Amino acid sequence: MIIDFVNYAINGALLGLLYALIAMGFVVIYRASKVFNFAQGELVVLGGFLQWWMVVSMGLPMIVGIPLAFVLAGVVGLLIERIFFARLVGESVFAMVMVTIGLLVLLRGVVLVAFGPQVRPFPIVFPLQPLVIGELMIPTNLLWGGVLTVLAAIGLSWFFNRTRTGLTMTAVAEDHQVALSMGISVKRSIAFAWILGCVLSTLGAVVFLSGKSLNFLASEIGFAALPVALLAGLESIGGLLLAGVIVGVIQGLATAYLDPLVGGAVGSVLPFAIMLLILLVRPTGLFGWRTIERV
Amino acid sequence: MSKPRAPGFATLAAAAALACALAAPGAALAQTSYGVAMLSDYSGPYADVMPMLGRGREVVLDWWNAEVGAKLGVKLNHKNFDTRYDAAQTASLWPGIKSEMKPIAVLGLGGPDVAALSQRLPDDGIPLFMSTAGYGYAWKPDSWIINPRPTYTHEHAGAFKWLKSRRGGSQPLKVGIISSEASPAYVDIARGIERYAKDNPNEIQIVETIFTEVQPTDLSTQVRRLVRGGVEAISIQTNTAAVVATKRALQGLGAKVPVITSSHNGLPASGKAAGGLDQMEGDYEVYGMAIASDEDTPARRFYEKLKAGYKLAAPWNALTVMGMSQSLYTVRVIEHAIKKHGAQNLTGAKVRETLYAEPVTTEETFGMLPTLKFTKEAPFPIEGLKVNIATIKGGKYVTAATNVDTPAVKKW
Amino acid sequence: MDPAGVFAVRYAQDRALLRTRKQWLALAIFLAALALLPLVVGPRLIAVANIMLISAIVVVGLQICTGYAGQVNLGQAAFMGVGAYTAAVLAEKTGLSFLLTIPLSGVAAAGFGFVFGLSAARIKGFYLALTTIAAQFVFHFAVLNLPGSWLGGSNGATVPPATLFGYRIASDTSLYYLCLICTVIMVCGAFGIVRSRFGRAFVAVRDDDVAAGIMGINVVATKATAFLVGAFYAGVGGALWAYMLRFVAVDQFTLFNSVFFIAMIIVGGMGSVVGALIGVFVIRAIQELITTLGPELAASLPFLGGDIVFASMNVFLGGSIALFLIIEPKGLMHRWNIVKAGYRLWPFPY
Amino acid sequence: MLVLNNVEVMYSEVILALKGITLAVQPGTCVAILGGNGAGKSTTLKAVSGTIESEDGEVSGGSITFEGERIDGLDPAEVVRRGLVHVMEGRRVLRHLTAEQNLIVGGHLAPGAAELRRRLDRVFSFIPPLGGLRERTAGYLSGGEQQMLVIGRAMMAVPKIMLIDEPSLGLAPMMVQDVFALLARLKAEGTTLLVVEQNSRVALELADHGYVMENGRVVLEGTADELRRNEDVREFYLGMTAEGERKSYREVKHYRRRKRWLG
Repeated sequence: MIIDFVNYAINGALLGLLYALIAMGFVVIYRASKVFNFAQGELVVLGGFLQWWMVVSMGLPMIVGIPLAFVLAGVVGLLIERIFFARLVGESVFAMVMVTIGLLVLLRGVVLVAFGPQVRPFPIVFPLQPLVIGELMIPTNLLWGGVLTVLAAIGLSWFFNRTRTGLTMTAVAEDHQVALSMGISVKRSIAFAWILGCVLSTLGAVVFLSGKSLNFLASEIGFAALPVALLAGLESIGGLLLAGVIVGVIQGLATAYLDPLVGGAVGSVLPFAIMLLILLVRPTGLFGWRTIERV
Repeated sequence: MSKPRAPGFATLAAAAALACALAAPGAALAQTSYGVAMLSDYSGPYADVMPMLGRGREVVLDWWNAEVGAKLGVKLNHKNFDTRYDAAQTASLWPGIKSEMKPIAVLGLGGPDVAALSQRLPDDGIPLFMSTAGYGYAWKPDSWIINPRPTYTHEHAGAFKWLKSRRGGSQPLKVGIISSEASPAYVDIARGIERYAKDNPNEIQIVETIFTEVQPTDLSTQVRRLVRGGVEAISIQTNTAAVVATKRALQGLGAKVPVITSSHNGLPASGKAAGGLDQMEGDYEVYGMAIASDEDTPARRFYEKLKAGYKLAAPWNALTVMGMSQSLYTVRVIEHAIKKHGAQNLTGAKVRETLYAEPVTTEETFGMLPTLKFTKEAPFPIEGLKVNIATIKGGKYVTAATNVDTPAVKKW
Repeated sequence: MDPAGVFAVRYAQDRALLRTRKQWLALAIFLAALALLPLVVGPRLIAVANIMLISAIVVVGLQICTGYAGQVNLGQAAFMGVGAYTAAVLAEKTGLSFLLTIPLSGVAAAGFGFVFGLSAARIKGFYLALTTIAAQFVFHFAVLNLPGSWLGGSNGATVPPATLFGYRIASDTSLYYLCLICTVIMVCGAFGIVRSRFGRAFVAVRDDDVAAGIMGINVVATKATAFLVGAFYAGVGGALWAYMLRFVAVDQFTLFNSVFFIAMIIVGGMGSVVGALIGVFVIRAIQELITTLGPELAASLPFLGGDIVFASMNVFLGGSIALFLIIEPKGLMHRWNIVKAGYRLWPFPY
Repeated sequence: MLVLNNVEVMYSEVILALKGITLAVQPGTCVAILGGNGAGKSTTLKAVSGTIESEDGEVSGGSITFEGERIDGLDPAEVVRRGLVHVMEGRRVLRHLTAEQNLIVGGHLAPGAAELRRRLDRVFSFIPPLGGLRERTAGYLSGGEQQMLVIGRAMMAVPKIMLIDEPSLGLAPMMVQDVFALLARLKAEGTTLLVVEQNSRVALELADHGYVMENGRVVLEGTADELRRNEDVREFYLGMTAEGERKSYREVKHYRRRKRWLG
């Protein structure tokens, strides 16, 4: 049925936008420090648990608890920078990336100790009732998520390309020394990037988990969002939207039409296959910065 | 310049330190005491259920030592080994477990234990007693891995049959499956049900098998496809996250289709994750063990007894029942072996032989398990298989049916 | 740095790994100690040693690919899986001897790794590193969805024990010797590779691939070779793994395992074969200590509850990896070299 | 006034790169530091701007004062705030940003958006070629354009003194003329300049005063005229004999070898 096809495509696109939102966390940190954060999925889980803690465990009303969780997430970002990255200024990017791998193991443990391995209910932030337009049925959390993603992308694009603070962050990523010579505080920039990354992950957790359940395994979304980040190119925030939609639609259609044929989860590997193919054609993604080599 | 000489000493020194640390435990065994090793996962993916399951296991062993073993002159020493649900960890622990405890039985937890030990147990002569249902891949004759429950496929086939008879009519029951490729075990369960549907077209018809992630984002389109296809039940044997996501999709669609879960993602656990037991109204959980509902049953009374007399701290739920029943049928088999071969010189092989020689009756397990008649054809009893079904009625967790026959399922 | 009074008078001497008689003696003692280990320690430690030896092969391969050639590789566990499945299928279906299946498994994994390495022709930097994650997903999907008769699908594959002249290599001690011999061969090979033309090309490409290209090094071929070599090691490790467990399933080779392999080279030190061995030893030892001490701790500190104790172990492990990076970013090997140099020079500062 | 008094710089706590440099820059003038590769010219600038920290170096002796206050050991950001901006060697534009974005980064400390806009307009009117390049990606500009851009970027901070490292490096002779013409106008406008240059001829045309460095020390100083007239400088930095002829390469090399000894 053609209407189904449209529905799968729309829902796929919205799912892709959720991936784009998660991937935005990667991009923000990358754009400000050239560090690819492998622990992004764990940050999503942490953001989710902070909200669970505030709203379900502490019993705060959502209107208070969720903003509070965002503040806490920002504090976590700051702590990560202070504890790990502040000491690594001047070390190679490679070392910093390796730290994020250590962080992945560490954060998983922290979540287990602080919140336990139990499956927890996540607050119902968006109405459970899907939006029904004729035959089309659109999940509300993804719809709102899509809107939030687009808004966040516009906001961050503007921030990075137009505002002084955003541009100085880019300057830090490009060249620590030049940034220093112009009086930019490298540490503050990187701290801000991590705070932003943590807050975005928490936002991603709201959309991802609203009304569902949560435990540490939810971190897998970090890797699911990876093809979107790479497809867009690691620097492009606007590009994430398009890449998200491409990946999401293909995944949505594959899950609907290919999975039953094959009898397996084609939808989950296809994004990686597309990513590989596109990277072979355009090595820095669709919108990533081409490397300008200086010899 | 790297010089291999250097780490040599470092390695040796550290190895010595490690050796000291590892050699500490393991007191001399009394003549009439035997070891029962328990493989646990306190820091891996099942860390959330382990405290309940683990307490259930331990307390039953304590109870047996005090009330049964004392009379027989046998004490069963038990000890937990944390495998992190990781085959590599189990493999590295195993030789130490063997030499340290000289176990006559091992209580296993899941797939990685099976993977790491299935080829070794026959050589070592130690049976591995599981608490989970069986898998297609472990369905081999002459096994040293024992399941007290049939395969997950058997259990759900029993539920399908029961649902069909309640519905009446001769049309096959339309079933949807939600599974995941995250673990091969999940895939195995789905393949088993598909095979059963193929062999029994009059019993069930599978509308679709949906593969999703361990933490699904949104299942509304997939579930709508199932609902449109006219499903009468949705079988989910992966995890609670999938159950919650499916329930949300069903609620969004306003569709009332019962979800059938298993012991590890059952109604109380899924209800808790969904924000309340009432969320699971009309859904089912199915397995071949006692249901941990509020009704007064022999199993419940046994639990209360252990709670009062043996400091059983775990709550009355399916996971505690899983741990308790696992220990119970294991100690009963050992008990039979002692009665048959005497308290001295008991071995794992003798325990295993007794398992096939003498059934463990449901009375012996306080109704926690049905009467188990093992044969060498399969790692689980293939005759007289019964399952119990629980549901949520008026927001309350109640038993819907007990001793439901499971149909014959062909090996897949 | 050499001890005082030792000078290289020939080129061969300067290139030699072991320069003094003492060093030869120490190595011989070390190898002899390894060979006699099963006579001294209990079976538990032998099993731990087996896993360490297998990890050592896999991680030395990763060290060549990541530490020497600078190609971050998050697919090492998948490459190991390819090796394990190859060994399983060859041993079960063709009955080939392990003497053949182990190298063939390495070759199969190397082929799989080479495919990902080839994408270096176009993809650079992090993009290349991240495509190796795709290897993990492709492997997982392929095993589960290829016809079950090929690789066993969700059933996994059983492996007959390795046999040599009718002797079953199934006990932990016999497996230990198999693993030990393979590890010694592979580690010697690694020293050979990193000191060869290839090794120098790896380092050049790692440090500056543009400059390396200008110097006439075929950068793409070098990167692809690095993946090929790394994956070959993983494949050999995987084959040994298959012979040890005698049952392989797709969930034994996860992305998280790959992360841990990287953690091992981080802790040991990047760009050093011995560092890789130290990293394997330290991390595996910590893991085993945790597993051993965990139940004891939980028993002696009941107020904490078992779940807290065990979960804290993850924090401890992750924290120590992160700490290593902050305090000792060059790895344990670096610290050792400093200590060693200090010892030789003592009491002079330099 | 910027004063360096007997400054020593140590890298990685072992390599002594500056062995006691003393120099002064009067407000409104241009001072040139001349010398060969590895003489310590760039290190001197980095020590002043504080960026030496990021290369694991430190000012290990002496003092640097600006307008009477110590600035050695200060955070680079604080140094910029006090009105010293460092234009690094090698035209380090932010390659992936546009020319205008590069300028905005340079003016990030401007109080308020209006002030930033005003500064932008000033740069565009001061360096007209940049006006046409606003939206161009900086990495793809020509060498001369990039050099203009980094000078413009430094102007965005409205510095009292600009430290410029090798502005002529790798530029075509025509472009060198343009860049130095721009610096001359900057100086005329009142910005103090401290220029490090290997191209002594152009540098001394612009400078009022000059220092010659060798091996981490100042070996010669004087007004630009004095230096231009100095035999040694003519021979070895301007490459001419007293008669105004070029010396042969061999002779220069010979002298260099002799000169090392002096340092």
